[in-house]
Amino acid sequence: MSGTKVASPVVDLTDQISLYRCQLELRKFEERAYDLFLENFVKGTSHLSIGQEAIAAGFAAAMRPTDWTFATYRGHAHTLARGVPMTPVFAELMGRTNGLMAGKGGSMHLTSVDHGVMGSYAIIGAHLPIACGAAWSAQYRKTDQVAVCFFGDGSVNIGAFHEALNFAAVWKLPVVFVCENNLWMEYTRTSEVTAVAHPAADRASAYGLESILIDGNDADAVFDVATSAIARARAGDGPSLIEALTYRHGGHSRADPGKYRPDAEVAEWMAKDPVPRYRLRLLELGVSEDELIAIENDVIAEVDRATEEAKAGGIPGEDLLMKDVWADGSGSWRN
Amino acid sequence: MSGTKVASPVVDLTDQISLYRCQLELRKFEERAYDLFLENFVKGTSHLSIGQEAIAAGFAAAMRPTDWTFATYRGHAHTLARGVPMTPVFAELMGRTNGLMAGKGGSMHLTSVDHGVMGSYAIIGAHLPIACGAAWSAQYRKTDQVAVCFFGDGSVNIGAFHEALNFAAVWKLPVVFVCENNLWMEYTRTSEVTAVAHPAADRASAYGLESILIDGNDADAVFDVATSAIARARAGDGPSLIEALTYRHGGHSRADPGKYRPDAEVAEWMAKDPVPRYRLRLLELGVSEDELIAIENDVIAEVDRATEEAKAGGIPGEDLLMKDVWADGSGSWRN
Amino acid sequence: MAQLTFREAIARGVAQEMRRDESVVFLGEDVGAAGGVFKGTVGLFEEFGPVRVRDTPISEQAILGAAMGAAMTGLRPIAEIMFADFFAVCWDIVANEIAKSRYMTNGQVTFPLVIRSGNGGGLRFGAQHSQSVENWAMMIPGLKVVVPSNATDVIGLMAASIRDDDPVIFLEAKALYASKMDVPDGEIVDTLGSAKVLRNGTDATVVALGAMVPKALAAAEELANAGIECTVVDVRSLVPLDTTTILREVSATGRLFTVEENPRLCGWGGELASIVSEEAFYDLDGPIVRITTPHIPLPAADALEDMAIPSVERIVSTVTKSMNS
Amino acid sequence: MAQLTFREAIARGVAQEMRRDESVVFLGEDVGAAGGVFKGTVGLFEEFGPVRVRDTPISEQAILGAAMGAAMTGLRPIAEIMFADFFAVCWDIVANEIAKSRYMTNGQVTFPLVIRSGNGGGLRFGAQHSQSVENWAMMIPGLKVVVPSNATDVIGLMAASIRDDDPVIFLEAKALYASKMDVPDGEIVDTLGSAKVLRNGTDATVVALGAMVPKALAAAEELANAGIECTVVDVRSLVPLDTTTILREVSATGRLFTVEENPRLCGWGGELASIVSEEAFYDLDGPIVRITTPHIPLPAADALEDMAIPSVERIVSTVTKSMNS
Ligand SMILES: Cc1ncc(C[n+]2csc(CCOP(=O)(O)OP(=O)(O)O)c2C)c(N)n1
Ligand SMILES: Cc1ncc(C[n+]2csc(CCOP(=O)(O)OP(=O)(O)O)c2C)c(N)n1
Ligand SMILES: [Mg+2]
Ligand SMILES: [Mg+2]
Repeated sequence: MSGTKVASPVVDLTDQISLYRCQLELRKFEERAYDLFLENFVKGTSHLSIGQEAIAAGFAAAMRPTDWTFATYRGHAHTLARGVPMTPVFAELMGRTNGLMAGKGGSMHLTSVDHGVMGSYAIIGAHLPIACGAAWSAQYRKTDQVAVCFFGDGSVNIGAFHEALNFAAVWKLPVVFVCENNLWMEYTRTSEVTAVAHPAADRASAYGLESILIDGNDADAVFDVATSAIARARAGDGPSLIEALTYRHGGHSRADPGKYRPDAEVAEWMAKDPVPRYRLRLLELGVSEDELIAIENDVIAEVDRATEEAKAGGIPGEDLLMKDVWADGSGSWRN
Repeated sequence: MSGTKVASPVVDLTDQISLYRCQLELRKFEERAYDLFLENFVKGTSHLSIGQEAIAAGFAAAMRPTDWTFATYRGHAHTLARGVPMTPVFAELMGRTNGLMAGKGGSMHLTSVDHGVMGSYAIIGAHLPIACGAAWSAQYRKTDQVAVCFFGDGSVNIGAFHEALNFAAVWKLPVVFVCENNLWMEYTRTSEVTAVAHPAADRASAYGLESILIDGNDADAVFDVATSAIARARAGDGPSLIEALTYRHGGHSRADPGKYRPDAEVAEWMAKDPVPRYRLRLLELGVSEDELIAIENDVIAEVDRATEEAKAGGIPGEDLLMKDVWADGSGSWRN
Repeated sequence: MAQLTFREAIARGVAQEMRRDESVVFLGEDVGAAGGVFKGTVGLFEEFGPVRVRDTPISEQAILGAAMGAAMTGLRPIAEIMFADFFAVCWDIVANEIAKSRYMTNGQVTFPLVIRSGNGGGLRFGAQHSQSVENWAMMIPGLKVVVPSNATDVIGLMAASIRDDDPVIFLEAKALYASKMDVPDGEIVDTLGSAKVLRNGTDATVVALGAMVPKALAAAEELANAGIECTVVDVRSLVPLDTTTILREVSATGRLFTVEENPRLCGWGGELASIVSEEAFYDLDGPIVRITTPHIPLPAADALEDMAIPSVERIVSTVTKSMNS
Repeated sequence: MAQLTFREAIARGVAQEMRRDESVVFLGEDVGAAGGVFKGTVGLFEEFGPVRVRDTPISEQAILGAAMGAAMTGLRPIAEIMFADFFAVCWDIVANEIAKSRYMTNGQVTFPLVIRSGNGGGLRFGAQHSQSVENWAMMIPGLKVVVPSNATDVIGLMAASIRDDDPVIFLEAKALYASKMDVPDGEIVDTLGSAKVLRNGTDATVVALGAMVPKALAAAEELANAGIECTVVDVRSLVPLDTTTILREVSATGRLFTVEENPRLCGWGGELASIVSEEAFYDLDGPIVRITTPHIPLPAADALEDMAIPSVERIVSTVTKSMNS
């Protein structure tokens, strides 16, 4: 991957084991979400992050609990990585009362303010300016909080991206923009509709920012760049724009088999799968196979338990339907 | 002006005399428009191009009659430079039936399809994508037409700019984007809210385009760059983005005295006034003072005549009010 | 006759016109080889090639700006906005530019273009992918607004929209994409601004649009069993609006019910109510009643979404209650 | 008591709340040292400084995105959108994000923010700088919509909007900016969702909003001279809507006329017509009549604009004709 920064791991082994566990949780969660979709438990749409887990895990590890995540519709991983339990996320996908938002938001809008997950946004580009606003609030209130905002490579051609980047740079806001470049939009290759080779990195200079391109399938490399960008933001030195190269193993959403992608490309990227790759690294660093298997069993048990808990949730009723349109809790526009 | 390309005039003297006359017409028209505003003949708003005439004149001279102009609310100069007579433009400002659009559009929306002036647009950024559409049509119909799209330095921070530039580059459209950098938005200095020093030139690379920065107060330099960018577009080599440095002598609109600008800055730019500067050049090239005076008198007479003709126009009535909402000429939404 | 889904009808309508007229071109996200996210453009890329059927970046302002600029210079573009909710990111081009430029220029420019989009709920996509935005467009002078309710109408109204010299917002109910019907062979061209009376009754007139039309018809059947005979009118186009048919049918029964998928406030039903209560006031025998989605963002959960959008049961119970009170 | 213009009232209302609450911040284009293009923010920059009153790039999506993100994390931002027409370039942030996020998150986030904007015509600015967009906002669930008609209401409703925990679209009629009135000294805080009865009559109820309110009052005077006594109601906020007052006043006179600056289709008057014709049907003595701008883009020429927007004369003649037929 020419031009890619090489990771200089600053993490210690305990952190690395956590990073592995986190990536594995995201992977196993998503695999189960896919099964649940096929079993018709998940009714709407859902966009999985299988293959892209290193980015969510690496960033979450570098963030403080008080920092903020802004995600897209492809937001399960980012939500879970911040510590949101699996049960309410599964339940949200299934539209149950024990869902993270009681079923009102669905897969594309996962939000858990308690965990700093300030929302998942389903309109391309919209959350970049919104992340600026949170960062502005931190700057104004001097709280040292940082907003981290994730989006895809295809999202870099929409107006809101441009406005947010310029705005953040001019106001020197504590926000980190992370472009997860998985090469594809829905069914169209991003390079076919983008004027530069690296949708984000090749545009950083247009906002006076450094061009940063990393291997997004290496959780250590992600952690590394996340740590420095977040530190920079916290120090008052303004925003960063990071492009992390990665790949989604499956289709864009739901049951899309992703057949439009050349087999060789898929194979190339399957070989770079962040989860087995990280597992291998841990083995090389001396972690035992047994310890890893124990983690793996633990995660699978967690996914099983959460699935059952989620399925046990209730079906939302009329009370929820009209609730919380307004801050007084009501849904009424008239007296 | 460091980084600015120096003009290598390719024009001959006859063309240069035309360029002078054009600039002078724009200048005298705008001065009269201002007077008419103060006399309450112009009721709405108007945005003058005094100080920026070299850009409109230089581009218009480089365009074929079949090429298209897309302008902003600051569009009088671009409209006239394409050969639209003064009378209907004055009359439009005054809201008369002999106005270019019978008073329905006003100063900010001057359009003359017969002259390739495809509209003046009053929402920042909107006309950049629209110009792409015209260019697409030329490309599809293989008509060799080129769209030239003018906008201000402050307009470079809006989303539509970004979308249009990427789109034009990817589709290799025959469109030339011209940023008239007059340093100011309405009452705010553009550099205070823009992440790069040169709002357009420093962003060209984000669309895979060459960075082009010119002296916008030198009609020959403008003509030169216009000629090459238009040729490039016509040859099928895609869009260009040009930043032309200039200055508006007056305020942003209407009676704004522009007091927010430092005296020294205004003085510096008054010394670079494109009209006397070009006059001096012609004298140096051997054109006689008498010839220039003759042109000047002629232009003033033209402005006087047009003013009177415009004032003689009628007041639009109910028939016009309900006309041409729809292509059948009607204004009815029901049967 | 061939059985066709609503989604297949879109491609057929578009293809019919693209064959006839070289100036018809198509652009949007994933509309080419992929055949559209809702499979509404399957086959177009193969038949008409990449010059006439073009994939775009995710840049809705550029998509619609391109359509506008092309329309004013001799083409007849069809642009796809994948989900109607995304009109919000390009509303300026629609509402301020496309809709107004003909009028502002005193008729110098014309905009023969169609913007088609997947509209409305029922697919559990949540609040940002399920809106019914027909009223956003109806509200803006200069836009025509077409909302078909079945496959045959899709073809005929699509053809009419493409041939129309004004900009048409063509909204396809996502909930109907999979619906099927027998469609006549050969060219189909319909007329904009013509509502259709789908059922005749004597007691009340139920006016519906898009995905609400089959529900209104089903409700009318149930109501008939209970002794309430309803006329059902499919509006089909909000602009131009066939007030003649609507006023005639409401006057005939003396009662108006509207069935609207949109959230309540400022829906087209309100507009109808105002037209009827001004122009047919003395023919009314009872209140005008609107059946709408409540004025809330649309929830994602299936149970909640089903409660929100007007259902056959809600239509039946609302009409029954109002007719018996 | 001090004489204040409508535009001065804006700055006074904002300053009153900024003094009281550190979390109130202000952003927009040219709002700082320049005091706003309409001079609605004069003095704020001087009093509160550049950290609380911030100039922005011409990036309306960034402006409102910033307001939204700030509101959900502890601030109470006020954002200016210079002309209400520009809502079209940032409508996604308003309609899809700000309006829906509270509901979608089941109440996890709250948006105490105000977006103020110069609305409507009368200044000969043409079709892209003169629109009345109150109905764009009314149509979207999750937005409150406030439209004051005089300086005192500006202050009180601005204060109420800033203190409100929901997003408020605060629309200032540009045609009223120069209007003056005596305004009480000291703090003024009003209530959202309360219409005001400005005049009592027995024959008809005229409901108006924003710049149409003074016209409705003037028309009512003329009508009284001709023997038609009108109640005049100033709606003041479209959401929440004071249906209690409106239904009561319409029922009392038996007639409803609305005076709307918006182009006809889907205006708030249609919504009122539907509410009244459902809930007060049996109290109505005659047709509901809407007086609106025709459904056209607004022309620039003074003569044309004056014909388009409802005038005192048009209100008088419409009411007279309808009452006498
Ligand atoms: C404004 C807007 N346009 C289009 C879409 C439809 N859409 C959803 S995801 C997507 C592709 C996004 O690709 P990318 O940004 O690369 O993210 P990825 O899905 O690969 O994570 C598109 C076009 C949308 N949600 N919003
Ligand atoms: C979307 C939008 N936002 C704001 C405005 C108001 N406005 C009109 S002109 C202007 C300044 C534009 O500055 P610049 O692009 O430098 O052009 P100039 O006026 O200097 O020619 C602004 C903010 C607008 N017309 N449209
Ligand atoms: Mg992608
Ligand atoms: Mg400028």
